[in-house]
Amino acid sequence: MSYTSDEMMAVAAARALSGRQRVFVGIGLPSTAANLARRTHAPDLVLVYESGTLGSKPDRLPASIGDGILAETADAVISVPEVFNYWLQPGRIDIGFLGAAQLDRFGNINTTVVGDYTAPKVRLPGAGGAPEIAASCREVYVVVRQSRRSFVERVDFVTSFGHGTGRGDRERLGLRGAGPTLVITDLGVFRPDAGTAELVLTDLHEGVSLDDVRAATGWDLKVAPDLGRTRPPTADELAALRALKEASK
Amino acid sequence: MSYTSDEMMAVAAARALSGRQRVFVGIGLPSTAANLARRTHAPDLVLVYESGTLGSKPDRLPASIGDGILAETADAVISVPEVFNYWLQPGRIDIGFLGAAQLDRFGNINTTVVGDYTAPKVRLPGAGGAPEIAASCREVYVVVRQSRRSFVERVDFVTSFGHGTGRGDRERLGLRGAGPTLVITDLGVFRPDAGTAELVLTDLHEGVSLDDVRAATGWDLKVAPDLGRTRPPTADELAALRALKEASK
Amino acid sequence: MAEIATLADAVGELVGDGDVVALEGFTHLIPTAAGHEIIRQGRRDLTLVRMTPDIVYDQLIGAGCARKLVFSWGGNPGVGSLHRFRDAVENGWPRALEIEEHSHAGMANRYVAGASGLPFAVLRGYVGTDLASVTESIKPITCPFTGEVLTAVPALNPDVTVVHAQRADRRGNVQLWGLLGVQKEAVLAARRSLVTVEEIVDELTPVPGAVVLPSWAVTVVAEVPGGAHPSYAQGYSERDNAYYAAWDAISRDRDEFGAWVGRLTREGSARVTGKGGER
Amino acid sequence: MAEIATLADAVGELVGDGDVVALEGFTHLIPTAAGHEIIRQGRRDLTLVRMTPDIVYDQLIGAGCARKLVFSWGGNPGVGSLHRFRDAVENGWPRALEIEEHSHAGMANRYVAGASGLPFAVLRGYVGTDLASVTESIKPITCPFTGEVLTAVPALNPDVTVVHAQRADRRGNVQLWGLLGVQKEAVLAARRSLVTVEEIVDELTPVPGAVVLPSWAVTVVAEVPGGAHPSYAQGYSERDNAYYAAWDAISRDRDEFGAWVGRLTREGSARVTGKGGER
Repeated sequence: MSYTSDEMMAVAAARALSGRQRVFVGIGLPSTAANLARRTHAPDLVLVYESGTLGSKPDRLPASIGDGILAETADAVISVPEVFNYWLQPGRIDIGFLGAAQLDRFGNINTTVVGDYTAPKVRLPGAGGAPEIAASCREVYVVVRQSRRSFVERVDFVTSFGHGTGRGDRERLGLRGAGPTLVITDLGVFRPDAGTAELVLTDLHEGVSLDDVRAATGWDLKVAPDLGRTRPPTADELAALRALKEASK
Repeated sequence: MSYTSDEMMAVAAARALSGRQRVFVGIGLPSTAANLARRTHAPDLVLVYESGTLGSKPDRLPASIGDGILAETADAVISVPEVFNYWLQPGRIDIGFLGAAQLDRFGNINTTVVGDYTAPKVRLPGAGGAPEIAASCREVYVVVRQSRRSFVERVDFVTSFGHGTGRGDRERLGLRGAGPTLVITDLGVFRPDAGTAELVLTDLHEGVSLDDVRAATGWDLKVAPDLGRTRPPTADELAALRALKEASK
Repeated sequence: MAEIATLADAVGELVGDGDVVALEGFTHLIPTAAGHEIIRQGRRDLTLVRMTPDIVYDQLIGAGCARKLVFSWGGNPGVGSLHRFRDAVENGWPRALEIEEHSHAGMANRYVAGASGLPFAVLRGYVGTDLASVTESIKPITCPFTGEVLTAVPALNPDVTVVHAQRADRRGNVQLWGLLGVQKEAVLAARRSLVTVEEIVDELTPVPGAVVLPSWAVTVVAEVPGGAHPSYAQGYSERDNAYYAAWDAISRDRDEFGAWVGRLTREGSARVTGKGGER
Repeated sequence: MAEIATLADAVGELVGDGDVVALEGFTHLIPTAAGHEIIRQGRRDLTLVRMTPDIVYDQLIGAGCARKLVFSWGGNPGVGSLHRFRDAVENGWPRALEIEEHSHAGMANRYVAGASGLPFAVLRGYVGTDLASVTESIKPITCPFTGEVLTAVPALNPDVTVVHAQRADRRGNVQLWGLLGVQKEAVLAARRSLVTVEEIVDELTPVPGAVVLPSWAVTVVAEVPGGAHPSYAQGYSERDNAYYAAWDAISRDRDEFGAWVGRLTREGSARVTGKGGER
């Protein structure tokens, strides 16, 4: 069964979630992956959206962070201040699932500007809930389409703090969560090095070469000694993903 | 029609409320008076209870601050943190209607201890919502049975701040509300002096003598030059009060 | 996911000697049955926390379970004093009771800070009162933008919070409605939590004004019909005002109270005898 | 008591040049019709406040109503950029736009502080990010009990907050349900408020999940059926996703946008033309 690299990315990201994990879901790629996981191998995932829903169970992909289906299928609907103060901030959420416009070598995320903040080349939407999601969830997974534009040596603006300039920065700042522990792209999977916290390629998606990844990485990429291969999407995974997307049209 | 001094007190206190005032209602005497006002001349009063009800419209006297009838008849039911933070603290309430175990010459209220705090003669229930009600409402009305035990030169413990040691203390402390502007007892009505903020007798209830009041006041009482007389309860007022009480049995 | 257990097992699992325990409920939905189980199991040296300690706290204090009370209003609502509480504070009987005293606004905000994972909360409170001089956990704090001085109070994070609710489903999601008090905040602020419920149902149908606590925010759920008596559960029971009145006489007298505790611990009966007969 | 008025009268009475104005709504219940009326009435020099400025803020910015934007996420949800917003920030067209940028947690807490009558709020936020260095209204604050350093943000108190709700009764009590966003806090934080509603009814019957804003907490209520379009009002309308998509093309081009503003102000039509035809 043929599939696109975006489909591979969504499936790989979905597989990273399991069991009864509480997932704070960003819109777009993270939402697609989290919903796919819930519809396939992880039906008990608890999806939390910043619009104020705990335990949403949509049967199609929400068109936006505030799609009515998120409220209608939730265990509880709460105010936006409450979702941040009572549920995110105290560390009740296992996984913060985020996208990025730029992601750097140490997992810092930029969704604010390309170029200089006061005279930007491209003004991006901004932070949204991400800075505190990245700070307070036990772990952060990032899902992003990879290119030299998005995978950069150093982000132009730190919207959400990853590992700063290396291992130990989070602890020094008093951040409670572990930060980005997993990055999934359309080419492969990256994890922070245990010693340095630099993102290291740990898995290549089927059909992708190491050169492909290097060409799409804006820094001198390190590769794990035991580099793995992502299993291609199964027919069931693809069918579920396509059904979710179809239902959203 | 004969009536008790408690009934006179309730009627006099009820008459102090009018129109669409928002009243933060303490339980006991204040609640009786506020509900009587709503059932007689002030049907549009907005009653706020610290248990989290806005606009309660009970048809009997609530047995406690958390009587179910307060929730069932309210315009909105909210959490206790919300009632204090969103509704009381910003100054949205016109009148704080409080009781007292001790009240002093400058309208300070004690509901904490008689005697020394660390070795009390009588341990009273404590502050409840009163300190912030007394601080944040635009005005405070106190309703209390008067005796040398309750009307004291200086309270043993300042649970809720009135006028401190005299006019200007509230402003110095940055308190926003005007503090106690009216005290209603079973003997008469008191208001703080415009200059000194000392409580001055401004009205005597029907059938009460000045000597009666002096005998029940723990300080050298000042009397307004134009001392008034409270109108006795009307038949309608008494009927409404007794019906409210009857319905609560 | 909340575990579903019996009340006795739940209290045995969650409440230990020396714990900081909050049984919350603002007149409505007071978890009295759980308090009685704590007495039965003979817990000691508890720090009891509650905005409005009423009869069940009088009972816990009189039975000698508590070494400290953190509170803002302690009385028998609509009746008068808590005599066991007063006996402990005024005479140290059955043991001395340390107190940490706040206002409602302060206590509510302390739970909010606890639920929010913050070490403190800010309010306009206590200004000019003697509470600030007798209670160490009240401090000034300066606004970094305006320079205005406000009041800070520390977060409350009980070891265990116990609340009563109308319903839970079989997965342990909890639903409560009517006067909600500070229960959600007290549960979220606690390290462990027990929710007693009127009934466990297959599905939580929506109810106007209802709040849902997801199963994963609760440690244990126990089905205890009438578990709030003599308080009430809106939609299930009425407040037993005569019980509150009858408690006054029992609690005034150490022997009468002792007999009541004896009946509770030996026979499991929390009944009181008042003008309206046994309740 | 809230006054009941037409939208034009309400905006005329409440929104003045130079005001700080928040039109809140978190995807659901966005008060678009009120935003269009502000454009029609030609307000200038507004400081626009919103957590999630989307199309209606793009329109207000493009029409030259705003001199400053206070926000945390500005985009066309599910579609992409706000091109009028970008043109103002990147190129100063039609005029330079000052920005004050926060995170959602920060903005939400700023409204909470505003609604609570406090000058600031405390959160665990912004740590390690560049936001703290570009935004002056983010400062450290030390817990007076633990010594821990947290983040303070100043209260937001708009001159006017505008929100859309499902219903009001004839006395001006407002009821809204579904995703509630930060609307209650934004209304309570404001000096004046306008609530546009789908309908005015005789009585507000209870609805699960609904919040009621009492009439005395609202300045003006205006009946504007469909006033949230292309956003939605749960129970009344669906989100018009094609409008959001169609807006992308119109907003990319200054002339196309100019023509749209012309139609809005001259003909009163806010329609857009997209793949699905006119909307």
